Amino acid sequence: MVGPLSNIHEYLWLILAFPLAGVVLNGIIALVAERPLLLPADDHGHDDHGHGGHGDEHGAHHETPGYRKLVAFIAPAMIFAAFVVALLSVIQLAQMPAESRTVVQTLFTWIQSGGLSVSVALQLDPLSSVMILVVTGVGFLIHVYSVGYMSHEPAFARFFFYLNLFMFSMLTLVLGSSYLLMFVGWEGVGLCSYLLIGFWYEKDSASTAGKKAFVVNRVGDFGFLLAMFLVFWNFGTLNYTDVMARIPALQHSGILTAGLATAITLLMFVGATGKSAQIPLYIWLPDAMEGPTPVSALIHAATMVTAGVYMVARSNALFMLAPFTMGTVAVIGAATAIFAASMGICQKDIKRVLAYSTVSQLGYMFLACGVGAFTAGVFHLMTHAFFKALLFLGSGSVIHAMSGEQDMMKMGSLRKHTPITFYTMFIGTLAIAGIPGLAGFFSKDEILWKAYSSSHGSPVLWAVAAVAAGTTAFYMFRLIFLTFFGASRIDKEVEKHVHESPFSMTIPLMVLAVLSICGGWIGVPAALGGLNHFEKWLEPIFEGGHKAAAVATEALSHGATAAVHGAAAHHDPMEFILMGASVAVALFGIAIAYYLYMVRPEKPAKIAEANPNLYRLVYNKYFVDELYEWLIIRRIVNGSVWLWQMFDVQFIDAMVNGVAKTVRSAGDETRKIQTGVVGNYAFSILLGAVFIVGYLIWR
Amino acid sequence: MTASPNLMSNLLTILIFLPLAGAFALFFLPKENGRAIKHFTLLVTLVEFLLSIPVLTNFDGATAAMQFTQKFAWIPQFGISYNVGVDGISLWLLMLTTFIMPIAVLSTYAAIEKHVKEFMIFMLLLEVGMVGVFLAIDLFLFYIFWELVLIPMYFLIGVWGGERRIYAAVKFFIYTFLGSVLMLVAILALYFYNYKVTGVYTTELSALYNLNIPVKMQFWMFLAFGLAFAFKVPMFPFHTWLPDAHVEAPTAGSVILAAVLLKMGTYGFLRLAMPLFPVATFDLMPFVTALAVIGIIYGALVAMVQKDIKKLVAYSSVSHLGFVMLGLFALNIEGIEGGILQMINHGISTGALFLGVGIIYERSHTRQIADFGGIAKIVPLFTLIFMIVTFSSIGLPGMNGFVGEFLIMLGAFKTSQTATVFAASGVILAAVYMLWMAQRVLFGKLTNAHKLHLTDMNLREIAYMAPLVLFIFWIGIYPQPFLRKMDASVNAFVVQIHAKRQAAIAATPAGETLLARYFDVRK
Amino acid sequence: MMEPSAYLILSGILFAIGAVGVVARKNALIILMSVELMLNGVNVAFVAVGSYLGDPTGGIFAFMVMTVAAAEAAVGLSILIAIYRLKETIDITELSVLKW
Amino acid sequence: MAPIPFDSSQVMQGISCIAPEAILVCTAIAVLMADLFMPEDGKASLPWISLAGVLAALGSVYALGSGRIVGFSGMIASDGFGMFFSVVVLSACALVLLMSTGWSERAGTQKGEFYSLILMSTTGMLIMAKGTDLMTIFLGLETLSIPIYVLVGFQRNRMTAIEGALKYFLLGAFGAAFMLYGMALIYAATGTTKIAVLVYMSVGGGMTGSPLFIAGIGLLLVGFAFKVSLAPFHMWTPDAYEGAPTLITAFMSAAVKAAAFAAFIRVALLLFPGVSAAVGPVLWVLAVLTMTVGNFSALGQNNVKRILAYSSIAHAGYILVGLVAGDLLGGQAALFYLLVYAFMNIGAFGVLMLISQKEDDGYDIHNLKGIGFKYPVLGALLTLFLVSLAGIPPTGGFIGKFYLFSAAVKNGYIWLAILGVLNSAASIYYYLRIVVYMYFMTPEGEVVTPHTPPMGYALALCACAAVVLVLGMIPSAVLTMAEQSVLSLLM
Repeated sequence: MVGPLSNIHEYLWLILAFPLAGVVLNGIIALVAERPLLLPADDHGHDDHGHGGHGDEHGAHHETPGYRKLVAFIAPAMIFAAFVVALLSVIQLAQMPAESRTVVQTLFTWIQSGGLSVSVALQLDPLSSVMILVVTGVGFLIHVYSVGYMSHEPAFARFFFYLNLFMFSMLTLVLGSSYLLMFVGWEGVGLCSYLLIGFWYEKDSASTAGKKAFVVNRVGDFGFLLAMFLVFWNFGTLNYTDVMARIPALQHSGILTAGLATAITLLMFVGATGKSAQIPLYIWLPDAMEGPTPVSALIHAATMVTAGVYMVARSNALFMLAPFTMGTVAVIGAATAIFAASMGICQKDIKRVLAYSTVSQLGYMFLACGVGAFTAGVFHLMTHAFFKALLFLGSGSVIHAMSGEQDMMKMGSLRKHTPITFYTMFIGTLAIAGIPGLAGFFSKDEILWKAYSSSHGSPVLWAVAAVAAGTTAFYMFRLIFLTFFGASRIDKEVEKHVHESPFSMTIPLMVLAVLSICGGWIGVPAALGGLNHFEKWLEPIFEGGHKAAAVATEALSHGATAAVHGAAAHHDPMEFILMGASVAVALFGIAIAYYLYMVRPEKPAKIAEANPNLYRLVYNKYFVDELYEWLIIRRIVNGSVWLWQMFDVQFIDAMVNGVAKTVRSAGDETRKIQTGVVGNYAFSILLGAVFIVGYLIWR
Repeated sequence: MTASPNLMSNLLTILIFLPLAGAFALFFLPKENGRAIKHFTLLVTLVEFLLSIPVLTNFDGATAAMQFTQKFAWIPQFGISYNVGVDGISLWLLMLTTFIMPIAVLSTYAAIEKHVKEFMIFMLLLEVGMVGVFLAIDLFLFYIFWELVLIPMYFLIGVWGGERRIYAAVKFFIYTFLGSVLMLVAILALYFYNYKVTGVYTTELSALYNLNIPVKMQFWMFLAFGLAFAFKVPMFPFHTWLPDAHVEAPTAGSVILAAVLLKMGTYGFLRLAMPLFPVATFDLMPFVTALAVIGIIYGALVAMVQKDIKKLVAYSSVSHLGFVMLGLFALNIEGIEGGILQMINHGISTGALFLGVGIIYERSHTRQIADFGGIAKIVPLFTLIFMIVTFSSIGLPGMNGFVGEFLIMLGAFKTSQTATVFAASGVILAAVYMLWMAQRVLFGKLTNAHKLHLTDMNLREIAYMAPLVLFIFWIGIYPQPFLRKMDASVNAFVVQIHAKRQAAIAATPAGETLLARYFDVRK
Repeated sequence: MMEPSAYLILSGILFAIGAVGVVARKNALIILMSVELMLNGVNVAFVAVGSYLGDPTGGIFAFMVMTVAAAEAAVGLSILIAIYRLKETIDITELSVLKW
Repeated sequence: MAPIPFDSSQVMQGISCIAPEAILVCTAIAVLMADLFMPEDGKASLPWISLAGVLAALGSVYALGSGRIVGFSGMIASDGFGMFFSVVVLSACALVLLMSTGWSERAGTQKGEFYSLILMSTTGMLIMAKGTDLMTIFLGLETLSIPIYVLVGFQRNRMTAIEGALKYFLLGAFGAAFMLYGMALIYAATGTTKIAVLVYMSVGGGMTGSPLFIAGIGLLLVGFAFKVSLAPFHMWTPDAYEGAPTLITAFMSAAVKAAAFAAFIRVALLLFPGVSAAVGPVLWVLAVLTMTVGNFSALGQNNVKRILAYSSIAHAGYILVGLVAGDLLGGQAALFYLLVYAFMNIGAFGVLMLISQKEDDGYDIHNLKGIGFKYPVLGALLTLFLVSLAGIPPTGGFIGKFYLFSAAVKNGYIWLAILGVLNSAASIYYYLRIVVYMYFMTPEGEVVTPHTPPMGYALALCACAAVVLVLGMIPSAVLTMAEQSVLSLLM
């Protein structure tokens, strides 16, 4: 499209510019063409004068209006263009020598004040290149899908306006060359998430979920902000390259201690828990399913929620210096993985199952990062983007077929009606369950192995992760069985309309299915005879961290050179054993699912009846939302009312008004001295005179 | 800009007195023709804005010196002169004032029906005072303008306000007047101290800056000045006049109150209290910072539980102004530039919020959050703009609020990490109260449609919201022009105040505590 | 020449009696007379000191005071008459419409 | 026995020294005569005749200039100080006369003796302001007071007027007796009543050992305090002010107060330094007490006239702050303030006179409802005067207060200044309250229809407004004048 460009990296900005153009164009269309049509019939079009006439409902005809076609073209096209530029850029990056694979394009100075100078600059390096490819690639597919999925939506242009805005923000997040820019994208995707979750704003649950997502994310951002302040005042910069470059010197001078690194990274991780829905801030993600399904696929599965992982990977050099943080990250990751997986077991809403699954998978990624296997984390991020997007889109297709029904208890036997959806989703399920050969297997297995073998890892972490993997396999197959197999529990009325989705929806499904199969092949571990291109590609990024950690260790235990790469170098037979074990666990999970939902479909209800309390606990997500509500939100709101009433109204204002009243009533009392009787006046004068003269003489 | 040098040297004076001339001319317009009066006032404020643009374009950001200065002896017996000038600190506040005025006037077109002429006269008089405060570089002149602002605002609230307008107006007036008279005493004390030291009677700020005031005296003077400014800002716990005044004031009044009047307080700190009494500034910094942080959190918490939109926005102002104070008292470049920028940002965002509230209030005659709900359906354009403003107020990156808040917290973090940690939690709360309000007003089911009589924004409303939205993004995306103009002044300010403090430390006996320094406490 | 102390004491006593009269009495006419008594006390002091010092000022001042007192009495009595005409009393406790 | 020397130039000097007073007395007699012979419909010209006399007197004041001319063996002197107060008093008188053109007919004061009494009282004020001997001051005081007693009760069919007159009269005589006794004691202690000699004797604390002298000073102070209405000697003020015809209230609050202060300042600046250790605290307490009592009492008042009466008490307290400071700056501040005060207070009363329909109830604050917008010029004027009284820029009242408090601060009376400004903050409440009624409230029934002022009246109001504004914005010239005046006194 752009011809033989000598240096595509000068055009990096286009990756942002295309989605931005989409934002502007769709925004204008939404505002100019679409807005008047959406107004309630009785007063649209005449907003300037306040009273439209009656009748005259010219917005009611059913042909696709021209502007919708335009939007349907612009939005995906822009993302595709960005994808192409991204792809070309990455190709050129790959052609450069490994150690110089960092390209920074500075656009303009953004904020400069005192010692702070932050430019709007884009940084393309192996890590961000993975991210932009995933974001634009999966993003494009989801855009295409959305065109079909949202075809009945009145606010069509507005939807794509938000969606493009999301792409822009997400790309800013991953392409920005400094923490501040990452934060910009970070908050930007938060905004889009808010807007898209609350897209159907007339639904109270939707707008509440949107708000919840934003606010919970803000709690995380609080940590991110403080982390940035610490970074700035210690490193004097917020640029990644500068921060990384200054680590050795600062380590040397004793400024960058383990304590400082722990503080910075822990705060960053607080941010990550918010954005990537980890314990304790995961609560927003299941609710986020109120948004349209493509949004769930794009934002709440494939891209945005992985930003936390990206951030940790980006800051690996700092994390490596903070063993405590690493431990925390790993434990939180593992705990989230198992905890969320367990919550996925009982959910009836198809999207909620996937949401908990996402939380759980994100936990894996953090587990990987926490044990120092950043490559594995990023690898799983990528494969997860493929198969989770696929699963979500598939569920969207199911919902589409079911005319909006999301309850799996009212599905069943859909396999016959929606074959493409079924097969693609089945592939996705196999991938997430960790069936060998598919993308999920490689990445998940890598994580499991590192959780066991890494110097930060432990068998406990492995065990937890493995159980979670089994659980995952169980609930995913439960989903498949409930949805596509067995007897139909579909509402009769709905059943008449069940149909396979249009091509605009199924083609992305198929592409993603292919990716879910092959996506993992670029990272086949050496143990399985693979070349692990993926790890080599990312090596320059994570080198710094290992080096820094080495220096830190050296500082601690004088001269003990820790062979950091050592672990990965030789093939441990253990790796194969564990691999087999995890596959076995997955198969075990599938088997249980098969038994419970195919062989003895009446059994699950009985189990639930037998353990009512346990069931209620799990079904209600351990009452965590209620706990937060009761423990924090109620307290804060009631406390605020109390503060306001007690302090503002009853204390300060009472004091202010009290002083005013006192002064005034004192005045009224003073006036009362003025009795109106001359004798009293004269007495006052006499008294005054006596006092004055008396004072003067007997002073 | 090719303006004659003569115009340039008189420019600030023209800026101060043009609205006065406008008010005077208004006096002779027939009161029946409200439209013409509104047009005329709009014209005056627009011309004022246009005239302020050369100040901006010809302003030299490379020097900390006062520019466009003009000085006449005024009361020579007292060494008082009419002395005006603009530097990097006051430049943007001047611009904010001239910028917000036409917008405020435009917002009154439908809202103000009675006593239009008087309303506009007071608006213009208000502008005289506000512009004067920011341009005065003579202490006495500053005080004159400072007080001058009170009366028009008092009338705006008292005559055109809501139900409890009289209470609010009187509270506003007496609250702020009480603060400023104490400042007057301190001004006098400073004035005579200067005379005692230098033998010259003068109220010129540049001369007073050079004084080395004994620390004990600095302490009390800082308290007196600071109290006046803290009332105005308003800092916790002196904020209770603000919600009342905001709720009762007419939209234009609220806009100006929030956008400009409150800034007079923070500006006062920056222009007077801090450079005049640097040692006290440093010594009292922990207290001011603590109050600022309490203000941030308290304002946010209380805003969260308000039922009246305007009151909510008013309390959010308490919170935002807490940020500004936090930035200023970081006493480093990042914090102070952030503080100044945040003054502008708050002016724009909160001004726009009040305008937004005004727009729906004009139609529905209610401000109760509970009366609304789901109006996004019928007023999509309003919703869009209101959401932009809301997010600007929340401090979303890419919009103006973020740049200010970030710099403030960055600066404050250097000075006090604890304070910043608490302040940062205000960022969370901001999202809570603003989004909760937005949700309850804009989103959800449209329940009350026929009672609200809402229609979407008209052209006039778009016309005055659009510039605000423009600046929301401009400052958010490219704040460089704004920051660069203040660099030299803020730099000089920081250098000077630190130097004075160093000198004071050098002169302090070792181990002297604050108590021993300011109160006669032995051991 | 005699020491003026005794006269001064006398004048003080006269003045004090007058002052107490003003404060204590309710009849406006008697109050007026008490004031005259005070003025006469003053006159005693002036005349005594003047004659002790051989200085005419004291005497002259006393004359002035007498003149003024006469004028005051004239005005005062006419006010009293006007009051009496309206209200038929000159009891000051009843003349207290204006207060507070 | 040597022949009594007759120096005609001395006599001429004496006469020229009292030229303004002489002109006023002649005018007063002329007015009385004119009233006697003039047909009833020609009575409208009486104020103009009086005014001509006042203007002529003003002219002669200018002709005399600020040079020091001593007359009658040092009994009276025309100096810069006297000139300043002559201007203040005569201006106030002129304003009152101008306002009487639109007022007398409906108030029933369209009589020769009314104007004549005003002129005579003014004469007394001039004498008081220029007196350099305790005797002259006393004479001036009485010449001033006796016509005022009559004027207060001029509307003798109105109970409040006559009651006010009685109270003022009885207490006035009572207060004068204290002052006189003080003079007698000073005379007893020093053997003189000449201020210049007294200064000579008391300077540097020479007389602090004499209890007679100290007691005398104390009683003198009581006398002045009564006349300028300092608490606790102020109690007559609200009643007399409320009862008096409003025009006379305005006259009293401006001119009488100025004249009394003139003598007070002269005595205070010259005599008090010698006994400052003793008198200083007394003045301090009086100032604070007066400000506070005046302001607090006004807060809950509903009668506007009475509000202004209490306000007038409070203002006496502010002016006393200048005397507490007791130096050149304090003196000139007091002078400046009296000048401004005369104009703003007469202006305020002038507007109120137009609005109120009758005495007593006519001044209820509720009558002001809705005036502001219905009658914008009147509203604006009253607001301006109130703002000035409250001491808010850009009015003369602000400059005056600034000046006064700066004198206090300069001399180290920080707490006095703080109490003063706090008081002025409290006073805002009742001044604003009037504004609240005018602008913020809508009347239950019709808005009161104010009288239309004739030209002269309008002119007077405009003059007041102009002076208040000009003194607020370019006070420099008048400040210099005040400074020169006090300097001429201290030289």
